[in-house]
Amino acid sequence: MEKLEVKSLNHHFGFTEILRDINFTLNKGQVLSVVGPSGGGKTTLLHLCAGLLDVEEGSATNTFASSSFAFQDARLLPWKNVIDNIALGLLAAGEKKSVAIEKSKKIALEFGLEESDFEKFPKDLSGGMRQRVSFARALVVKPSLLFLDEPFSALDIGLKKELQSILIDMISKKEISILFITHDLMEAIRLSDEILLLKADPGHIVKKFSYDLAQNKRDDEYVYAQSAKILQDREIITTFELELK
Amino acid sequence: MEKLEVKSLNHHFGFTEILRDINFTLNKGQVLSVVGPSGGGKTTLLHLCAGLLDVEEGSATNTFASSSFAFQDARLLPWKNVIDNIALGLLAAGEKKSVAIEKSKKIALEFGLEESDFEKFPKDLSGGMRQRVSFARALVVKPSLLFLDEPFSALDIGLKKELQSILIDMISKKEISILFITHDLMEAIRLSDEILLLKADPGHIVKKFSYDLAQNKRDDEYVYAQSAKILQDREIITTFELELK
Amino acid sequence: QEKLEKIVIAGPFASVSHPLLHMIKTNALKDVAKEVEFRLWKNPDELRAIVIKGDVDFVAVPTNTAAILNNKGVDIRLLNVSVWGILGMISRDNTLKTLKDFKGKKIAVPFRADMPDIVFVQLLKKQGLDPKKDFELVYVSNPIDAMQMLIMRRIDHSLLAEPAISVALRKTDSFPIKLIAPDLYRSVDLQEEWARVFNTDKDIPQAGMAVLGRMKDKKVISRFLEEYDNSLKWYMSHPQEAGKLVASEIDLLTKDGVADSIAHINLKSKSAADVQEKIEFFFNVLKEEDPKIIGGKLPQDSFYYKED
Amino acid sequence: MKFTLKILKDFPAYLWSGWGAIASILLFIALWDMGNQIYGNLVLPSPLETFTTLVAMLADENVIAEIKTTLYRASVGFGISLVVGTSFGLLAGFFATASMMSRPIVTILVGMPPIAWIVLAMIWFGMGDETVIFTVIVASFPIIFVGALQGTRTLDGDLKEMSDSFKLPWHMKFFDVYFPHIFSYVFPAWVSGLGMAWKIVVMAELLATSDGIGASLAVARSQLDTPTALALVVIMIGSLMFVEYIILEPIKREVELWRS
Amino acid sequence: MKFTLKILKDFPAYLWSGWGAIASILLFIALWDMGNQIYGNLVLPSPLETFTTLVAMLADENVIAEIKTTLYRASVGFGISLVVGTSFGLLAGFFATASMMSRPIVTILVGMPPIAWIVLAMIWFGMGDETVIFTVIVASFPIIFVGALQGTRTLDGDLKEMSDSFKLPWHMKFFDVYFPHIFSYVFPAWVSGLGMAWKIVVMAELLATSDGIGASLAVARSQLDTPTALALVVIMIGSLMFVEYIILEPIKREVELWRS
Ligand SMILES: Nc1ncnc2c1ncn2[C@@H]1O[C@H](COP(=O)(O)OP(=O)(O)OP(=O)(O)O)[C@@H](O)[C@H]1O
Ligand SMILES: Nc1ncnc2c1ncn2[C@@H]1O[C@H](COP(=O)(O)OP(=O)(O)OP(=O)(O)O)[C@@H](O)[C@H]1O
Ligand SMILES: [Mg+2]
Ligand SMILES: [Mg+2]
Repeated sequence: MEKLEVKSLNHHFGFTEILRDINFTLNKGQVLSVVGPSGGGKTTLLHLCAGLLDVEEGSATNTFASSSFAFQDARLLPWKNVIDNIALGLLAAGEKKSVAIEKSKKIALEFGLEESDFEKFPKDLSGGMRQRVSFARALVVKPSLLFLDEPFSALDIGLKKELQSILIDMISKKEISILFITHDLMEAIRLSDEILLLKADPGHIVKKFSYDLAQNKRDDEYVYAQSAKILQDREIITTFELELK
Repeated sequence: MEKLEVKSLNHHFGFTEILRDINFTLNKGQVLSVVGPSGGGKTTLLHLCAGLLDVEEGSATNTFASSSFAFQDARLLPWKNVIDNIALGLLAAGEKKSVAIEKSKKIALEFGLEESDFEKFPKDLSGGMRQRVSFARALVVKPSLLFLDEPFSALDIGLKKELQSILIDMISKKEISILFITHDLMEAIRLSDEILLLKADPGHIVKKFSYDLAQNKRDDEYVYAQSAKILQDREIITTFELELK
Repeated sequence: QEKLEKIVIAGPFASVSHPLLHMIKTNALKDVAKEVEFRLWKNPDELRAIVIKGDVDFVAVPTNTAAILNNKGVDIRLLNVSVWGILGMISRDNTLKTLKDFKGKKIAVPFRADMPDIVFVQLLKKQGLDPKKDFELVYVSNPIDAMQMLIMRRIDHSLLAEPAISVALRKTDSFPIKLIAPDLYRSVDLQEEWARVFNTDKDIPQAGMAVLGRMKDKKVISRFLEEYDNSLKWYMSHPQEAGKLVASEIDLLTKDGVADSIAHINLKSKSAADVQEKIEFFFNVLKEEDPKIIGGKLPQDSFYYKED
Repeated sequence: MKFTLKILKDFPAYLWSGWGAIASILLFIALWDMGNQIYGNLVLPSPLETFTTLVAMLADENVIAEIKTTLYRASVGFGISLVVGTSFGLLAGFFATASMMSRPIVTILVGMPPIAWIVLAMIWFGMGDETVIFTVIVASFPIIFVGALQGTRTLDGDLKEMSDSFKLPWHMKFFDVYFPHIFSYVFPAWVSGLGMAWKIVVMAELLATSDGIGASLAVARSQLDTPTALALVVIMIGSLMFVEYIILEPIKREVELWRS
Repeated sequence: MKFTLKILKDFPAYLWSGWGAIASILLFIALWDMGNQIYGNLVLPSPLETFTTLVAMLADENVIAEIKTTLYRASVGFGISLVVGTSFGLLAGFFATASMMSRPIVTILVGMPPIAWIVLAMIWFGMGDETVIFTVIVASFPIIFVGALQGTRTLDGDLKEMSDSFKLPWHMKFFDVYFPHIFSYVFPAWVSGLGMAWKIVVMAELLATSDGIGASLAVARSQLDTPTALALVVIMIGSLMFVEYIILEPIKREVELWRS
């Protein structure tokens, strides 16, 4: 079965230890969130899992058939317009040009972009639009594993909800598995089967929270209740240094 | 008295109308938030107010003694390390080099950066760290007017709280006035005296919400209650297209 | 006897090559070769390339250059010397009669460290003059620059070789803005100075024909020399036609310039072996100034081609 | 196709924007005329005389043949430099070892005066097109190489990572991700290399052949025929301007549209 | 100061990384030796003979004086090109009109063969340093200009906006915001321009003066003294390598530290 298995993963940048002894498994159809303080090593962990950084110690074995990555910063090609940027992954996967453009236009509309934005170059987009293009580029290839690095941070509450429901829809159809980084605990609770809490200096997993209710069954009530609960957790409080305030 | 006064401001990019008939006044010591959908023109509005874009129709008169801008994307100088990036505004204002470095180090620590990060170049920073450097660079010059374009979007909940309380502290001492863009309504409610709701296509102000309680008196209860209330508002619901879900 | 497929002769655009053009035009060697080709070399680089590639039979060269090549191990032998005097001074002042009269003057000298320069310097030294102190020598890279400087009045005197002298005189005289163009005069003839200073005749063995290793056939060589003599005679006696012929083949020269120059050049074909002594005397004078100008040492006797 | 159409469409606007350029060319000609009045015809013929000579020359098919010869040599030489210089520069940029190994060779090429090459080239190729072309390549190749190398060296690591994450095949990686960045470095290098090629072709012809603009220039010089010499220089400058403004610049405008 | 110390500190590591470079230089010398065996001494003296000649020449103070003369001319010419080319390039980049006006003039400079300049320069300056320096400037200026222009044209608008928002004074704007970007464009142009200057100084000396390496090269050439000629070429290449690897490259490494 397709899965991503991370075993006793360590990582250094230069002489600084960034990650220590990370272990987890992401099975097909699951959503795994990573939460933790800024600079804790979440992005680094994702890059390691996606094979964008070389694993030095331990292992990260990815047996998913296909994967794609939505980066924390949008990383659009400045010389390509919105549609061409979205179509990039499709073309790389060997899709015919016209089909790729068609699919890209469709997903762009779904993501709240307008016809008039299609020809714009990234420099003429708003921050949130850039993020949506980047997200759409990753989703349009229908990967079986999706890496998401704070994909909603620049979006307004309406769009956030809409995109989340698109994801939830795919999750409930077991079409996709997601490794997800977020700073928003409610977001994590709404989407994940499991949440990993990554504490900093060096990044290590201090706790895992599991949620069994199917994502499309989770209503606002459930999310509020769970997040109130999680905010009482000692590990959460010390990791985010919440008590001081 | 120092103030920022925007009168019947319109703006176009090419033939697309982006902003239509914007009017508001920001008085000394006030915090004004702008919320609205992604791509609605919030960043454009801020740029116009800060004089970074030329006003074509209407007027935006800024009589504040000094101002600084924290951009939505960090816009750090890639060839300068963290401290030199933060010190940029201070040096521009004529501060002595050693003093500027001193002040920059102090604020960097306050913003949750560590000694070991000081010498790093932006490419070696995490997303949240970059955002903090950019924010610190704007705040360290102690401007009387601060433009903030989603300064907390990449920060974890702990940092967010900490930086907000720094701001609230300054606000209650009447040291600073802020024009603030955010997607997080709770954040807006916690910090603002007034919230402008900017509806898109073209961007125009549909409603203003005022909050009279002093910022340092607002506890979580208050913020939750107010945000529950605001989420019931018809204009909010239609602007963010919330009802569909 | 069988005819050769092709004879290739290379030469510079100077006077020494001009009889060759006549030879080719009149097809003088048709009894020994089906075809005769002339190849122009414009600078030492081209000469080197031609000699090394080895697809040439005869070259027209300055005698000292032939000596250098010979000393560097190239199979080259001097056949004859045909140019015995082309050097002269050109000046804006027609009262200067000997090199001594130029003392203290600014003189343009093309071909630095080349044969004309060395002859000039030696002539000065032998008269007890110091080229560095008594004159202001301005080295220029080629005769054209010297002519330019003369015409632009940046300089009043220059060492030049024929046919450049004639070309320069023509050019300035015929120029439409004659009023501001200076009048130039043919001044001291270096050959006469040579005769006076070294107490000999006016002959300086400056250039001639040489044969390269590829050409082994003695009969062809002697035919070649014969015809070269004939063409040289024609060249000297038909200046106008010669000018036209040369200008049509070598477009760097003008027909009037060439025609004018013939009267001022000391031309006569002498077998190299016959004048070995004169050549060696000349080489010794050169060597005194800079041995490198003849390749370090006098060439061996085999350098002077002998007909048997 | 669409690309070509677009270039053609933008063309009039581009020409229109050329008034400033024309003004400064006229200024230059005025200065030249002043120079003529100061130094006289023999040194610097008047623009009028030069252009009259030029017109007469352009009617002469021998001259046209010489120009064609030179154009051919310059284009072939520059074309090869462009292709080889760009590709080697890219290779050197992508592989650190290639860079280490090739840079000193390039420095040697840069530092070696063409005169040092010409003898070897003449021996290898004779006194014809190939020698000139070879000299042109040797002279303009390093400029283009250095530009391409720098373009490759300054690639954005983030975009590289992104293209890795989408497993772009190499041709997409190259054309969609690397090229537009490298272009902004290699393009000015092409322009400089073109200028260099254009200058060296004439010099090499002057030294090593008996045809082409360079040889004509040598003839005009030795006959002190300055109007012809200047007319030849005008031809050179004119063709270079043509190539630069009518061919290279519009291409650049189109490729760099995203910047504006 | 701190800057200098850092450069010195990184120096050994930098030298160490030069093995590949040395290997390829050795390879080049091996090829050269093969060439010698094929073509003989007259065309291509052996490396050994050349270096022996070189050593003998370097002991001769006349030769040293010639080298110094050439070095002086090249440095002054290149220095002026560097300053003027960079500043005019920047101006042209910052002001669209300046660009419009100056580019055709630059194209004229590029397209005009040095021979055409040398005559004018000889009239203006006589046969000395100035003529050579002028020719060097005219030849290497455009390369640097084009590089600086491109660097200025590709500046990041977002960073410009940022520096406006902090009201950076012009010198900070220039050195802290613009320069590091422009540097990455102008540096390779400097390298190419240096190579050009180095080549042209020798050519101009060959044509227009009686001293310097170029003039010595002319003498060696007319005397068919190939070992001396090649030794002079080796001196040229050696000095260029020295400047490039011992001066320019470490500076570049330091300035571009933030990339790696
Ligand atoms: N290329 C690099 N070289 C050196 N250090 C790096 C590099 N990239 C990241 N780091 C360091 O690694 C640490 C973790 O960075 P990472 O980007 O993984 O954090 P993160 O958890 O994603 O934070 P954020 O939530 O702010 O995005 C940081 O201290 C950062 O400075
Ligand atoms: N330079 C530009 N040229 C043309 N259109 C532009 C330019 N900059 C922004 N726009 C357009 O203006 C609109 C508003 O952009 P703006 O950045 O102000 O949005 P925003 O409200 O800040 O959105 P977000 O919350 O996503 O940051 C968008 O449709 C965008 O495409
Ligand atoms: Mg991150
Ligand atoms: Mg925005």
